[in-house]
Amino acid sequence: MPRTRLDVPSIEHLSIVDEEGRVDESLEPPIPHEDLRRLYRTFLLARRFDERMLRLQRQGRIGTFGPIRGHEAAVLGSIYALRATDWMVPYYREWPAYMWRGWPLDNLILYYAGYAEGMRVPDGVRDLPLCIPIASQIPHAVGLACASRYKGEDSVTMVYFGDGASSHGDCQEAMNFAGVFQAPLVFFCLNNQWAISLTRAKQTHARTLAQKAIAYGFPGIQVDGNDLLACYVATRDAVDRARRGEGPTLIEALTYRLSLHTTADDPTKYRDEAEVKAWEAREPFPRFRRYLEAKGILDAAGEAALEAEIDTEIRSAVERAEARMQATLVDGFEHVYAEPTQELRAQREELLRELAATGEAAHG
Amino acid sequence: MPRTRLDVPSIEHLSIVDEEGRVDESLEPPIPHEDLRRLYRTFLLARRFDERMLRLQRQGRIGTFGPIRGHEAAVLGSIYALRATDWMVPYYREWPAYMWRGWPLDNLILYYAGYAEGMRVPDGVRDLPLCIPIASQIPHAVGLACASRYKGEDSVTMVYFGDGASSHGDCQEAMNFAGVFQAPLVFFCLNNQWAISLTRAKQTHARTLAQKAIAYGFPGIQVDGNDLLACYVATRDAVDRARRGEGPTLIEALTYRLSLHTTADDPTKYRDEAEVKAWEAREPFPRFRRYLEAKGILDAAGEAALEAEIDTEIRSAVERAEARMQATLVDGFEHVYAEPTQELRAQREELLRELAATGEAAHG
Amino acid sequence: MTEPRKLTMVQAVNLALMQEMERDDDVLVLGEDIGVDGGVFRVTDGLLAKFGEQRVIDTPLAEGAIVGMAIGMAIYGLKPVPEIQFSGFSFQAFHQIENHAARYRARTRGRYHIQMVVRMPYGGGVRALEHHSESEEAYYAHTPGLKIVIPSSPRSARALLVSAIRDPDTVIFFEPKALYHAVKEDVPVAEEAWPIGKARVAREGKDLTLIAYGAMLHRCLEVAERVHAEDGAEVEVVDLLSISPMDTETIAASARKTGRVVVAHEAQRSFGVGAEVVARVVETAFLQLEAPVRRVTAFDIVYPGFARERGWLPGPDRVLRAVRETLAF
Amino acid sequence: MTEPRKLTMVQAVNLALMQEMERDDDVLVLGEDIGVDGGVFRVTDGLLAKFGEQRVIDTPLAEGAIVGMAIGMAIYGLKPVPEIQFSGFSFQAFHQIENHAARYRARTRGRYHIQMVVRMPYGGGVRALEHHSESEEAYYAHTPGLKIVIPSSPRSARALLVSAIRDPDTVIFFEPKALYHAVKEDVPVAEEAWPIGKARVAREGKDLTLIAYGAMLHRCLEVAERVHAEDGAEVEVVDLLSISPMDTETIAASARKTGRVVVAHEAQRSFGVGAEVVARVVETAFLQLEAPVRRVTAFDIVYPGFARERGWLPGPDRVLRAVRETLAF
Ligand SMILES: Cc1ncc(C[n+]2csc(CCOP(=O)(O)OP(=O)(O)O)c2C)c(N)n1
Ligand SMILES: Cc1ncc(C[n+]2csc(CCOP(=O)(O)OP(=O)(O)O)c2C)c(N)n1
Ligand SMILES: [Mg+2]
Ligand SMILES: [Mg+2]
Repeated sequence: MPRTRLDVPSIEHLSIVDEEGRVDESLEPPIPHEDLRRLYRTFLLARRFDERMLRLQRQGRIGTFGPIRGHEAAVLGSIYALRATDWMVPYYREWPAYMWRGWPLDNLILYYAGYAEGMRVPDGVRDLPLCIPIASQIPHAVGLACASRYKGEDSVTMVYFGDGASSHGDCQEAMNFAGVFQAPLVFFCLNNQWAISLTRAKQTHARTLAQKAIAYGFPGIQVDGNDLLACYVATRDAVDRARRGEGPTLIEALTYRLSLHTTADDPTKYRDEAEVKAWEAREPFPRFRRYLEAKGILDAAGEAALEAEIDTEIRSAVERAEARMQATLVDGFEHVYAEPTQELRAQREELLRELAATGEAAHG
Repeated sequence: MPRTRLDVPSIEHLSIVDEEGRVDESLEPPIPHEDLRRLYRTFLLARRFDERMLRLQRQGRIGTFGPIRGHEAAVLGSIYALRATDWMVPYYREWPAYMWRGWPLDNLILYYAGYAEGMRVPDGVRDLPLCIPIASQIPHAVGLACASRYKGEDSVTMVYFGDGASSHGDCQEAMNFAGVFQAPLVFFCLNNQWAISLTRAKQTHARTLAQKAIAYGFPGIQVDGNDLLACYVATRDAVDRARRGEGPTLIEALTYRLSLHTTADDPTKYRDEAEVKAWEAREPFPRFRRYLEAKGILDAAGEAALEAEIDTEIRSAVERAEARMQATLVDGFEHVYAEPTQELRAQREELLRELAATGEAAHG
Repeated sequence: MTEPRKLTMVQAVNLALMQEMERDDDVLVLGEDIGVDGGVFRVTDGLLAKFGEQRVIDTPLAEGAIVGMAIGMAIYGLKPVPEIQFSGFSFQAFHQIENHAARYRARTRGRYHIQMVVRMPYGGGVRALEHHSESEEAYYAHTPGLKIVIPSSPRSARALLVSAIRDPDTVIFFEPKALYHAVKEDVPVAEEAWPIGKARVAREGKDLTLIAYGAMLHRCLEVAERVHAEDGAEVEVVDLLSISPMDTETIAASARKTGRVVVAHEAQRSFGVGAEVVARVVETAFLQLEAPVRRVTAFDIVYPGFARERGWLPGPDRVLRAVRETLAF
Repeated sequence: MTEPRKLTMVQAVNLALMQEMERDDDVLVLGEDIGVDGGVFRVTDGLLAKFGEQRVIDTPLAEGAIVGMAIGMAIYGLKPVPEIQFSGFSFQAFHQIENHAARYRARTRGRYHIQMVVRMPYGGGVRALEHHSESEEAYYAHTPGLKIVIPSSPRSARALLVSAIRDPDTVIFFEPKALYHAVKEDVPVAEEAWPIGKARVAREGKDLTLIAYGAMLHRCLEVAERVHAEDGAEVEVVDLLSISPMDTETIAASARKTGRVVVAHEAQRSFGVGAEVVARVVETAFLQLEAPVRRVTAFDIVYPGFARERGWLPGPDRVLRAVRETLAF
């Protein structure tokens, strides 16, 4: 057989709740109402927090940050599939996951106000801090997954990254490692169609990102990333497989970056308002709300109360954060090493002498 | 359609001359006898040269090098599909291609004796020098391919790399770039089953390396890498497609590293002699010779003469190389920059003063 | 059109790219968001419209491949100018630069060379997160085969980038992002190219030599004025412009004249450019030295976040103290 | 079993790995060819048989992922010891080291830290091709948050690797490959750990301080003996052992005593470790200095191939000349 066709795995697309809110009941997962309510609350909190962060940034109270509007369903649907003992490795659009996993909101505000202490991951929470160098967190997830297994845990690791990140060597090397080591790991790609100004189509010539899994010999699946339920089901299946020792999965969630890349960005330079409008129509919030309404979980009165509660929560987080904005550079000498070196102790003295000389209590 | 199956391209395996020398005539390419003769001569030259290099190394006349035994058919079959105006980007097992493209043999000897000048690519030859950092040459090929196209040439670039290299970020990023830019480029992977001590199976969980092309949205094909004709046909097709502006192709040539990784390596530590024996039976030389014999191109008398001729050629290359082994460190100050810097001129003076002081003409 | 114009550094760099691309078809730019978006700092604005997609190439997100592809183009004979969006992400391409760009000429004994300028915004002072505020020049400067250039103003940025693009060797071109919009300066419309490898005496003085580059230069000039006004001492300020090759002659001449040297940079202290300056001063002006050479730098700590950046970056006060102590030594 | 044994550096490093892995289940090794093959230099020989595939992990060919995966393991709480097959390929992982290993403790204010030792053979003198003979320590040393250790003998290699593995911070551990088999030394079987950050006075002397590390140490000791025999001068030889943190106190004390300093390393000169040594000597012993501090190093050229390596590496002759000239200054 001189020309033989070799088998190649197939790639599926999954959606459960469509744009009109119609549910495919054969695929609908049985989520307890209490959890649906908590998911909804976190969704709303994330949405309102994002809006407040934009205002804080415009007022100069925090620095540049990347809004997350539009990514909530993908992040919440996927993180809901994780246990507290599982590891979560984010890039920088996963605040809803941090909120879900119990981070104080003030940490995020503090971080984006330029205070490193905002990224002190709360004790006991198995999350990593935000990661700025694109894709560089992905190999860490392989290490966490293999370490957990080595220690006899049945925990799973999930790593998030964007469509842009999928082009990076760090991502591709990590996927290959995960395949070889059959790591208990879920690769969750937030394909929001843009990497700053570059469209998905120019990021790779592959028709889907999900099919990149074929290069590494494990399953890939594409889901509607604006459909919280589909994101949950795909992740749940992947997590189960990982936990059973059946190796990694790549999930590509199709969603859209409805807002700016970051507050330093001007998308009118590179993308069409019409495209944004079209995706606004598909955005995840109304769809999830409609689903809950149909289930009788939400009512108008409850929602107003929830909005008020969330507003207070955010307001007090801003206050707590601003109260914590006490910078002294001297703190920067801590945590460089477990114990400061001889040289660092000397430099710290230098700084203290300088502060004494200028009469400043601390350097901002 | 909540669960949809997405189309994924298929991957083919190609073989034309099988292990017993049987030819699939429907696929047999029409190669002029003169070319077949030249290919055979280069094959034999490469084989004998490799053997001589091993002896030179054992005698301490050159340093560590990586023998190429077993890779000749894949390299010659593929390079035969290139024009002189096409670019060739090797790693370090492609001497047969250098020989085919007109490199003086003494350059290779010189290089492996520690003389950088051995890698002065002959004028007019569109080859790159050997590349030691695995996979790092692959992005260069994307640049060459795009540069040629930018300058309005219809030349194609071919880049070689190993199975080990396919795991490297440099390789994967470059493939992705090539897909996006639809670069006139052929990725030729010499899958010789080993990367030093790591087997193909542990290099990636994917069943084939060819299917990695799916991740980048261009065609991939697997060929019998011990079948010179199959390697030629797959490459010819890929080169034609590239020249027509239809983008890159990944070719995975299945072959085997019959010898040591390098002369510093001891494969008995990690691989079974039985496996080597099995592959020896499939090795490309007898197969290609049988094919030529069946065509009436080779005869015993001619072969004896050819062996003698090649022996002389190698012998005189060794002589020429050894005559060129005149090292002075002062040469090392050239070609760091186009013009030596102030600092380098000063350091060169320093060296010359030192040489004068010690009475040495030159430093070895 | 022939009059000089007041330009920001962003505009000046843009001018250099425009003019060099007009002048030479082999010059092209590539990188993340440099095309449609015009670069996240707008440095490449307008290039895509003018020169098209073949010469202004928006790439996928992969620094190693950006620089690797540019190296391939340079081997062919083009003159690529890749951009790394922030210098903090340049280590993703460091292996391509050290393994190849720096070595290709030597490796092939001159058959190929890498005429490439890797541009990147660097340095602090813009209230940014980690990886967006650091100074990486010393990592590059240790590498034979590379040239490292850091302008300090719109005019020097334009004139040095022109030279860098025409330079047959690989140049790592660090653009002090704090200066992108901070100052405007007259930049001649007509071609201007400054030699790479030459420092500039930015202010003459006889009492102390203050060596700096990039955004630090301005803090140092401020200090020099203040010392002049308040202490009556004359500080000579040397603007390195080229970190490698370093202009030892200019440094040595000034150090021999003043006998007192302070060197200042934003990067952390240890194993930084300042150490090399100290070594060269000691090697060339030992007998004239009247005080230890002082380094004024960031501390050897991880970037502490922009809330603490003001103290981390060596500001004029810190430079001033070092200058006064060195004058008084 | 309790007697010291004469070991090569390969055996000494192997001993340290064996014992630390026996002692602590959280220690594991990973890298290319370190398992079945036992490492291309046989440093990890026998580990796979003893500790199995979960702790002795042969990885695919990708340095970035090797170090990145190790970082993830360290975040979890393990103590990985990744190997880079040759230091020349460590830049492929440099972004992981600079972006993450060096910063994770500071980034998370101590919640996570990267207890990892990146081992790599480095340096010249083994007749190898490019990327197999260079010295990269200065690139790493400039990075806050990292420690850089370079042993100079079997015993120091063993005792420092033990400390590095137990050190809660990331240590880049450069093994001078020229010494892998060159010398044998008594290595105690019982546990021995030397503190990181301490230099060692390898030979006492009052006339000149000669500072070195790694394979250069032996060339310097040779020179010291020769100067003693031929010139009657006493050269103090300081073996740095730890490049960062650098033991300024030991350097300063010696420099203040002798007033004359020469520093020697295999790496190219400019922006190298030698510059930092000069700067610290000037900062701490200026008033005692009687001669400029000399650097004896490789020239600032691309590795010229091993046929020219002997002249490229600073040999005893070059050190000797610098020492004599500095003594005579
Ligand atoms: C290694 C690296 N290169 C470049 C950047 C600059 N940068 C920040 S975000 C971004 C685009 C990321 O796109 P994607 O992965 O799709 O994530 P998204 O922001 O769209 O969620 C770029 C280029 C970076 N942070 N890291
Ligand atoms: C970046 C890099 N890492 C490690 C090495 C050391 N090394 C040399 S060859 C090799 C294996 C290469 O395997 P493969 O790509 O399959 O090529 P082959 O030698 O089998 O032809 C390794 C790990 C290297 N040269 N470059
Ligand atoms: Mg995106
Ligand atoms: Mg191989």
